[in-house]
Amino acid sequence: MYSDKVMNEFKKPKNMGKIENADGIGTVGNPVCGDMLKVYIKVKDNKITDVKVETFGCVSAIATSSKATEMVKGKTIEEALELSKDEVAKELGGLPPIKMHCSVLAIDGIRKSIEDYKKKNKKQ
Amino acid sequence: MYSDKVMNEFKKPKNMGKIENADGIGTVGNPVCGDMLKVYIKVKDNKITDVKVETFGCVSAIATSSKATEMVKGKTIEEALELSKDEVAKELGGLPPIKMHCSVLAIDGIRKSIEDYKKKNKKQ
Amino acid sequence: MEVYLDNAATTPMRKEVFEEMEKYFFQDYGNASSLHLFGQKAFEEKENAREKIAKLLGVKSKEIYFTSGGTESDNLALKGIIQKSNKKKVIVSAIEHPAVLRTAEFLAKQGKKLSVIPVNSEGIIDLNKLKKEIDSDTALVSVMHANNEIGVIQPVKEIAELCMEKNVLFHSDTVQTIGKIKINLKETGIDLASISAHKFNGPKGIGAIYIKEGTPIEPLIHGGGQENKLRSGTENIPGIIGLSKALELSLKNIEEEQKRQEELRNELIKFVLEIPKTRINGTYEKGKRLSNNVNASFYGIEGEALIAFLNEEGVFASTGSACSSKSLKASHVLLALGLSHIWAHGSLRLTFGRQTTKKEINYVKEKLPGIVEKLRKMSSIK
Amino acid sequence: MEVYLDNAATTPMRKEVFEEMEKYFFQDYGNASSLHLFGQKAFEEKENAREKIAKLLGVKSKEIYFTSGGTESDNLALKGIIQKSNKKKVIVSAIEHPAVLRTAEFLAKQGKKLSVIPVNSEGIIDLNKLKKEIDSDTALVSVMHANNEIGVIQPVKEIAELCMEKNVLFHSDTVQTIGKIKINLKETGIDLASISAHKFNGPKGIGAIYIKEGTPIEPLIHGGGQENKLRSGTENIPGIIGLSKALELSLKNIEEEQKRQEELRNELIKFVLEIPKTRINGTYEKGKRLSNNVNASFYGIEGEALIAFLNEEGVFASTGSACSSKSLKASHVLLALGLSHIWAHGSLRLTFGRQTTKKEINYVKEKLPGIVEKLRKMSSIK
Ligand SMILES: Cc1ncc(COP(=O)(O)O)c(C=O)c1O
Ligand SMILES: Cc1ncc(COP(=O)(O)O)c(C=O)c1O
Repeated sequence: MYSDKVMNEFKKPKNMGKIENADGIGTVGNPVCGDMLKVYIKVKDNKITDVKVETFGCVSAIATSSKATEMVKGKTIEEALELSKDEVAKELGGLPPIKMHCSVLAIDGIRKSIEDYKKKNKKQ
Repeated sequence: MYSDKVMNEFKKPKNMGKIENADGIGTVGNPVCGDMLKVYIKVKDNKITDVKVETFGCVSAIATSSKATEMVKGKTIEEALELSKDEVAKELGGLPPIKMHCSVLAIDGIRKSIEDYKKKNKKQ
Repeated sequence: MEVYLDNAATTPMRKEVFEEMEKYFFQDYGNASSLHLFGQKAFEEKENAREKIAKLLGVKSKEIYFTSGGTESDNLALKGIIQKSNKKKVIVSAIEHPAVLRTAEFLAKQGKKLSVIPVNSEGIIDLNKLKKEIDSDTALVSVMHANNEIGVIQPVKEIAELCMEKNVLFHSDTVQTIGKIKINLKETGIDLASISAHKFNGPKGIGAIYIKEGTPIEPLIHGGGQENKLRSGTENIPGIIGLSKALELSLKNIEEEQKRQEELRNELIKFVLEIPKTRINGTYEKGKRLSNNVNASFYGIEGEALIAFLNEEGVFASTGSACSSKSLKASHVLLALGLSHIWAHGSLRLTFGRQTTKKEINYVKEKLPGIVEKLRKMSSIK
Repeated sequence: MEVYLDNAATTPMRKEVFEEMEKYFFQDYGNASSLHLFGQKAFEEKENAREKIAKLLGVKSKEIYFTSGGTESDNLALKGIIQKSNKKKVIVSAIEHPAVLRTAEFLAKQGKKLSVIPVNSEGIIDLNKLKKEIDSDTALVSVMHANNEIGVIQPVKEIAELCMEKNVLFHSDTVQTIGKIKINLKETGIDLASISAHKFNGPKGIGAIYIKEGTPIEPLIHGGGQENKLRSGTENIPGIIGLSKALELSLKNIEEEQKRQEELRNELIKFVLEIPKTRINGTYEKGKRLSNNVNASFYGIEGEALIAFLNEEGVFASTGSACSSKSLKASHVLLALGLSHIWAHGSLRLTFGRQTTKKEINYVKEKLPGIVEKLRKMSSIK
């Protein structure tokens, strides 16, 4: 079902865990559907210097969490917001159609964490 | 489907053919159903001295034609009329339920030939 | 000598097919729905088989669905289409296999409309009648490709065109042709086609159905949603592998093999016709009959008795005689050709396979006339 | 190490079963409906197999009908009974296999009435609710014998009594129990029972259904009238032979084997429960659960990820998690027990077979905790 790239990413996922003093946090998904992600980012000079993710979810959710966070690390906020689910899926050698919603989830998590960061920044 | 006895009787059927100057002839069955029998008898002193049968029909029809004619040969008219389909079937080691009508046919053919004999005799 | 000439009923499986299937019994035995390695292997092999079959038939992978055999495929086609249609009428030919006829009759009993189209004395469907019968309430036309008793091939392309014109779905029972004739299903224009593996040296208990993409159809068997939700049940992987291998092998040198059988057939037909009061049932005009089918009737003889004597000589054949079946009704196919009951009861079907040799046919020629004579001698019908 | 613990999904075929089947592929390949020697042999072997199966299950030969598998048998039971009944209602349990549930839902869509009976947190059906639901319009109750996900065994005898009292037919999906538990079908009082060979080391693509003599039922698959007119289609003789052999072998030393597996199961359950935030789904009270089934949930873990990591270690298991299926809905069985979605998504099913060893279970014990820990560490749900 899954490509080798997905399986390799899944087997050794990167950026798993949480950041204690995150600048932004994004929670997406719903345990009813079997997927829930929490993305933590550290931002410095408009750049994502660190990103971590906690994932409750399937192979696909874990693999895309890992890959998507890898892809935004070091990027500017604007660049990170431009990352699309297709890009992530492509990097992973494709995802089964039924699992496409998982790659949306990772992207959504990152966006939400950026939103959260922006909101917090405005307040200050 | 058929017992060995049926098959043996079928393979070497007795009394097949016609009697040229038969004392009685009985035709039964219908080509629509795939079975048609013609029984010929010779009668002397109230005894069936010879019997022959022509059979258009299946394995079961041929086997019962052979067996039933064997069973009435040499019998008196009255004895012959008493022969039942179960007796014939029994002698053949049983017949498949679906084929029981074939043994009725042979019996019916013999009875009809006797009727014919009686009718002809009355006239004379 | 043992001569098996009942290949239209079923065929021996090929060794190569068996060898291909073997490991799926013990080694790669996974359930194709399972996520682990064993399941994924099974899934892939199944999809490879589907792709192979699709390619051989000129259609898309996703247009092939596995079933348990020809009968199930026929049932699925008729019931599944009518279920999803808002039209009520089904049209079938008079010489369909019971898998289609009984199903159509069942639908009629359920309140659907059924129309049965006659065939001519050669066994070819009356296209004009068919055309007239297709009305705005017609959901489906089902006409078999080649008949199982007489081997006569129907003009499916013309029927497909007619159905297309009238915007009606067309199912064809291709059980007797797929694996025996080269067919590009796409090109024929058929919407649904039934396949049965054991008819072309594949395993029993596995079949398939081609359903043109986008055809609305309700499953016959509901459940776990296998086969793209159309046919539930744990997939019979060894069977699927066997079906695809058998089809591949059958089509490999198909033209040659067809020609070889056709020669045997023509020779045997010629021989049989030399026996007095004998007829061949169904046309044997070139291209209009399966190359493996001889169906003859011998006047005044009952078919079951004939095949029983042949059986004693080691020749295994079949008959459309009622006495051979549990129904006690003479072959509906032969009656549809216009045969009288006597002729219909006296039929003999000899169907060849890849393993059939000229020597075997010579053996039949040696034995048959004597048996016919013997039975005629006994018969009350001269 | 490769450890196959998905025996509820399917099992490897036994060598002895295969050996018994082999000759029917090439040698005795006849069509059981053919009149000649080849056909008659096939016919006899088929009837011998049927008799053997009937004897093993304590019923009459003519009460056993061959089908293509458990799913077909379930469909036949529900659709066939309702078709012939003048009553409109079908009652099923909430934890039935999709082969029953989807079929029942289809019937509901067709205008029949459907009532779904809940189970308690242990997975046992609510008999009072069932009793209340049976009314004068009820044609059939269908409650499975043992559940495929959690292995919980339903009180079929009591249900049968209830149905008898109320004069309603009772079908039980015995796919997970026949071949695993000694059952005398006559004594249980079940009217219809589904059987699938590949669940007890027999071949795929063959099953059977027990139907009590005299039960009015319409065929699901119409055609040539095989199987005493109830199930048409050329009989899958190798499959039938395989089914009967597999059943015979399975029941040979069944009590011993059950006891052996039960010990492994209890040991594994005990081990799993020592992992924090873990539960066993469904009762494991003695006699109320299949001896080959462990179904555990690990809080905060998604099942597909769990079995994927187990797969990497060579352990082949399954999950009721939605993410493992194409439906994206969590296991209806686990939800019916009252589990929250988080618990339901975190389920792991390990099902043993005859080939399962203590060594294999020890291997699982070695690998499982580490994987659970790893996934929990990653998880957003703590
Ligand atoms: C034309 C035709 N249709 C359908 C079938 C049914 O196929 P199966 O026996 O594989 O179910 C057969 C053979 O029996 C056949 O010859
Ligand atoms: C309880 C139960 N019923 C029915 C089935 C369906 O059986 P099959 O896959 O053989 O059609 C299964 C297995 O998939 C099952 O576990």
